[in-house]
Amino acid sequence: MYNEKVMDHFTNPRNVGEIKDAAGVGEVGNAKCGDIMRIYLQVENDIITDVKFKTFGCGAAIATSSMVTEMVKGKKLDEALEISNQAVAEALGGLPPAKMHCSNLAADALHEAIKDYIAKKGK
Amino acid sequence: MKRVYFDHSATTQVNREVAELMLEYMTEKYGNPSSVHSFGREARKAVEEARERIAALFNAKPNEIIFTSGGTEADNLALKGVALANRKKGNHIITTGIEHHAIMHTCEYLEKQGFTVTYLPVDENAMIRMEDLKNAITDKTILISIMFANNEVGTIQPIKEIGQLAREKGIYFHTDAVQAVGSHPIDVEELNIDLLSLAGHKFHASKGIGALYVRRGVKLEEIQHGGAHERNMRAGTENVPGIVGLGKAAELAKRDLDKKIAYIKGLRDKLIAGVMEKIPHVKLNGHPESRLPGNANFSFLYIEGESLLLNLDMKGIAASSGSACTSGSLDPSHVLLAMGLTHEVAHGSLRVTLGQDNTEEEVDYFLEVIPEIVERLRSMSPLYGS
Amino acid sequence: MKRVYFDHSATTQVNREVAELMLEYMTEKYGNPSSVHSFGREARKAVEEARERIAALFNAKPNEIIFTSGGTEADNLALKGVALANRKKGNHIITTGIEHHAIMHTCEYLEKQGFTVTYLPVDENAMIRMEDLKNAITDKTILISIMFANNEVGTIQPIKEIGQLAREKGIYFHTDAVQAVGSHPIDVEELNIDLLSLAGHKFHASKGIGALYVRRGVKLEEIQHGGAHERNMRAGTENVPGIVGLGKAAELAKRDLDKKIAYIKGLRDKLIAGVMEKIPHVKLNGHPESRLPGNANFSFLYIEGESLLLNLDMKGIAASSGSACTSGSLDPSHVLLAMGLTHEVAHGSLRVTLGQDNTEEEVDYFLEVIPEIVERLRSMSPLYGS
Ligand SMILES: Cc1ncc(COP(=O)(O)O)c(C=O)c1O
Ligand SMILES: Cc1ncc(COP(=O)(O)O)c(C=O)c1O
Ligand code: FES
Ligand code: FES
Repeated sequence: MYNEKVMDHFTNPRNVGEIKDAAGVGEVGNAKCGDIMRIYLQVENDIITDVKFKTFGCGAAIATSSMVTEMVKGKKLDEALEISNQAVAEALGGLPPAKMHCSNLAADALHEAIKDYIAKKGK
Repeated sequence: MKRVYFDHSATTQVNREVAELMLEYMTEKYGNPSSVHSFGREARKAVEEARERIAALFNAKPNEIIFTSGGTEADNLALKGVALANRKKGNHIITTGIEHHAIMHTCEYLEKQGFTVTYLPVDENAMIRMEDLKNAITDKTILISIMFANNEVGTIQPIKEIGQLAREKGIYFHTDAVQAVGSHPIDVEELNIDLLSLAGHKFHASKGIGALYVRRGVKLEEIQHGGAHERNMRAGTENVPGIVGLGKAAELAKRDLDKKIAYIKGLRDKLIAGVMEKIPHVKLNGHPESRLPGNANFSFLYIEGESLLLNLDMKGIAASSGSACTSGSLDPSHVLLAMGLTHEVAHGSLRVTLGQDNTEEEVDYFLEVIPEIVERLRSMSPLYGS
Repeated sequence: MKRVYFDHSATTQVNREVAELMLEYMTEKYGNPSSVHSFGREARKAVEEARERIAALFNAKPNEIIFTSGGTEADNLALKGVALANRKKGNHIITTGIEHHAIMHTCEYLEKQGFTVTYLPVDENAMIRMEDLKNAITDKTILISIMFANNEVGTIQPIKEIGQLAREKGIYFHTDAVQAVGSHPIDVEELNIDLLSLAGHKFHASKGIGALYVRRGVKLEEIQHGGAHERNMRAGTENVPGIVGLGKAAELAKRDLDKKIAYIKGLRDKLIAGVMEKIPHVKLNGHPESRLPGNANFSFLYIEGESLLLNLDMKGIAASSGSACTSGSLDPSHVLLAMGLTHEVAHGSLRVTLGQDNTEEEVDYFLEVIPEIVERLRSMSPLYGS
């Protein structure tokens, strides 16, 4: 069902957890569809210095969450904003078609977290 | 790695004796039962003997058995067959909201053909209420189709009361007994069952074979057209190896039923007790007593079923879930939702279904690995501890 | 007693390799392909590999194959599935008067549902005439269903011309290739076939498994409702052992096809020549050249098929007949009648169908015993010598 890379991220997810007093937090999904992803960011000079996630969801949901945290750590915010759900799925070597709709939301959660950071900073 | 099969409601291992008999009817006694020559007669004889064995399993007569390709076809034949043959009497069918897709989607098809279908609700244990059934009956009702035992949560319906009511009202009663046959005693006379579906692969016969019991006198129309097989009720060369294997499996099921039930129930109760003791925030789904002997269905709050399954699979344990994510659909199990579970709780469900080949060591192994898996997934969950 | 099986059009012996593979998927790799765990994945993989093998046998793509319970179900799905899904385009179907009951009775059912069916006549060799087909097409025609090879007399239809015509006119072309698959080369691209039915037990896979090829883009409606199996086109737990065996049989059929055809044809031609030489008043039914390699169909004038069969059976030889008396119906084979045979001549028909497991000795044995049997029955016949 899942390829090796997906299974690797599912089995050994990177950056699981929370960041206390995170600079930005983003959450997407709802329990109805079976996916809730929450991403925490730490930001310095518009660079993502730390990122963590918590996810309620299937193997694909956990793997995409893990993957997106790896992809953005150390990246500039505007670079991170360019990462799409599709890019996350591709970085994982692809996902089963049935999983593309509701599990592949990690980039959205990231974008929400960045927006949250920008909104907080603007205040 | 050790592999533990805890998914007997999905399918079962074919019994060795059954498989070897099938092999014999594939490679040696391979005649077509419609042929008049000795190869044909030997196949015909085997088919008719198997029919007797299947009938004997639930106190039917051999000529009340129609062989099908499985449970789904039996369900399709029962519903469409009765609906089409009795259209003049009425167009109303009563079923439940927790049926297998083979019933549910066939009912939806019949609705498009002009039939009206009532889907009875269930209580929190997945039981229908007799009151609801009584109230649903109209003078247009031609068929009541209520599953014997539920495939997800194992709840066994009040079949005898339903049969009695249906008989009094002169309405045909069909039961999808795919999960019950071979796991629960059934007597179609005592229970007033008019039609009953079964599938071989759920009780150690092969996939690709099933049967529909149709009480003598029930008006049925065939749905697969062609040759005059199965008394014109199901066209197509008989699946002789499948049928012979089904007969053997029925014979074994009948012989071992009481012992099997006691054994599996023992294991299952140990498993449930262990889970409840070791893990917090767990709910047992399904009826506490009136349930299949091998079925345990839990909701582990705050986590999602597929991740749980995959983690168990990595430990060699095969189980199942009512999570949407295992099926590729958007909604979790319609059964769990019908029981009133919220989406989150339904998503975290795990079905463990035991069989006669399971051992106490396997249950111990399960109880050893499950707590840490649940704990790890919960530690990753945004719903837990917040 | 020596037993000689000359009824390969009725069914065939399952190949040993095929049967043993099936055994493995019954007793060891018994998972349900819909399950996410390792047992399920191993079953899923085997099903998809079998799909590739079946597709490769006639140059289709794997996702154009739908597994069914046999030839009859494939025929039902093709006809009803296309008819119901394309009703808006038209309600006219063209078939022939010599189809198998699985097509014939399905067409009759569709006539009751408001479809119009043209049954093309055939010539004395059981061949349709392209002129008749062209003339039958109307702007309401949605489907042409013409069998690849006839099960009684072996005649192979002009499939390529039919396919070409159907393509030009934008009409779907289905062929019931139950008798041809594994006995004749088939390329669905070259022949412009849109749908094709096959049955495993006719080419050394098991009874209870078949398939329908459906060209990508063809509009089809499912006829068996339930789970989302076979891309929603055929509900029901996949018959994994049957499917895996079918894949193996397809692989072997592809590998051995040319050799098999040459071998069987050699035996068959010897048998025909022997019968013609040794017995007077015999007619060979079916096309002299365009016929299945293993098929010989004779009419022995003045005698009746069932008596002939029973006498052969007493000598250990298994064959078949188009006589009414073997089928329990009143009329002899509709195929023989459609070819213009009189009732008497049709009643005296004998079908001998050879397979790859037959030997030259068996043919010799047949040629040794048949003359005296025919002679004895004729001596009892009031039609003979008068
Ligand atoms: C209650 C119930 N009904 C019907 C079916 C359908 O049986 P099958 O998939 O063998 O056609 C199943 C099993 O999947 C079942 O559990
Ligand atoms: C030409 C043809 N079509 C269809 C069928 C039906 O196949 P089955 O009996 O395997 O369902 C047969 C064989 O009986 C056949 O010879
Ligand atoms: S959580 Fe539902 S598909 Fe992934
Ligand atoms: S001759 Fe006896 S049934 Fe036809």
